[in-house]
Amino acid sequence: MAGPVTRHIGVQAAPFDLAVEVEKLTKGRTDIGAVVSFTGLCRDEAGQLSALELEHYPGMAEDEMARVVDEAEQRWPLQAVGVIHRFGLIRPGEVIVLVVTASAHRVAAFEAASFLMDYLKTRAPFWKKEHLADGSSGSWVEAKAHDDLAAERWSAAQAFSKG
Amino acid sequence: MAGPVTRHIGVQAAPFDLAVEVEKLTKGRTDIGAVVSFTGLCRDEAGQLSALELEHYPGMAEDEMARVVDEAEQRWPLQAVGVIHRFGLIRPGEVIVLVVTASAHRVAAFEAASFLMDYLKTRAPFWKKEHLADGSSGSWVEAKAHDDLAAERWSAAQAFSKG
Amino acid sequence: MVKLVYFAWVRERMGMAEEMVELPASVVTIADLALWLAGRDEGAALAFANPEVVRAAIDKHHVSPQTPVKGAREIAFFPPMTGG
Amino acid sequence: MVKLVYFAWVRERMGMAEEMVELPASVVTIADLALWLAGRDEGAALAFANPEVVRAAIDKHHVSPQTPVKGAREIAFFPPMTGG
Repeated sequence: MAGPVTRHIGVQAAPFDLAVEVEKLTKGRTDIGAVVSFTGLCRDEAGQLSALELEHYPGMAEDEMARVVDEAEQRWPLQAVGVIHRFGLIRPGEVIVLVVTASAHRVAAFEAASFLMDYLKTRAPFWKKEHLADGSSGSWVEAKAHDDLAAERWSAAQAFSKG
Repeated sequence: MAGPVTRHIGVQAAPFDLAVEVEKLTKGRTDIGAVVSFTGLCRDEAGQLSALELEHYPGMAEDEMARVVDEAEQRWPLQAVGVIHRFGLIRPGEVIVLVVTASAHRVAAFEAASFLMDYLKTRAPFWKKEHLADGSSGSWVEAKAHDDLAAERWSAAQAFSKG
Repeated sequence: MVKLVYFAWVRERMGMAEEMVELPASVVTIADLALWLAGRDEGAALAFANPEVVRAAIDKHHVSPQTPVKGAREIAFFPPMTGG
Repeated sequence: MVKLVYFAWVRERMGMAEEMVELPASVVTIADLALWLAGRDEGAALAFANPEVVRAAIDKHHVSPQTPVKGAREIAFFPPMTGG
């Protein structure tokens, strides 16, 4: 690999721009072959949802995201990694989270991006509360068992590869 | 799913802009939860490469890309799909190929994007010739066995799921 | 004194975002602390009604219920995370 | 008459991008056609030196060597693809 991995980790209320974030990580480089991005957006749940309110644990959110990125860098030959997670009130159609991975080869970029999202979902201290279109404050979004399973498959993969 | 899948397939000499292409597929929608993009770029191979020349089979390239997208749409609940492949002379750091997938959920978006890239590599009629930094015309890039294997795992997955 | 911080519905049920407490000697682990907090009032009892659901962090690192609290400066309790 | 088109190193070795040919009755499949072309000249012999490496398409659909050529309007020969 040519030098250290470029990384950007952000926890912010403001929206982000996909193109700007990808540019930050890849501009001027000629050794990157593959860039994968994942953007998570707020859905309106067939019109029922007016917004999501994202609460986070300041300090731990950044730390935990850095630890997840560390782990991805250890597992895959990455050249650049960006992770941004928003907090505050987010409307349907707006972005919530962004993961960008860059590598010489596509499989590393795809796997690392998928891993980062699975781990962010289960380890980064963020919580979603629903605000409903009828003006009422809905409930806290419940964690999904399939998200835990998605994260666990990476542990199984590691155990297997070490086996 | 809310109506037909938005799709954009392009075979072009001109570069493309990631943000513009994602915007085309997702603008004004509030039912999309996940967007995955894959961008393939020309690497300089540690300074040895001055450009890649991409030859394609006009007509068949578009048709085959459409068939690959059809297959992805049958396998995953996608809301939007974009695939653009460039031809002609492409310099290190420039984009070659773009895949964008949008879905309500992240796993479908990730898997479909990965599938599309594996299939484009082995089925879309494009060929890369190297132009070397020393001014000589290098050789045609050889197909990689691991690309065939990457594409074949999706057939195995299908056979398995059909039981 | 240790700082306790609460998030999401744990915060709502506790009725506060944070507090400073002096832990009794009987509280050795995170599980002990959750049990002790649950005994304080109705809101806390509700927050820890299913203690196995509530997650914890010590000094901004995830920990298990069996982790000792000794030496902690900040202990957080929160529901399973739903970001991403 | 059928149109034959060549790409990448198959095109370079054939010395042309396309041609119109009248196929003899002995040419039934894609494999027969490759063998027939290989016998024409040195460049073609080189292009089809390892016939199992050369891929083919009939009317812009991938086909196997065993596919009959009857009814084809356009037959393409090319190396394994390296796009993406």
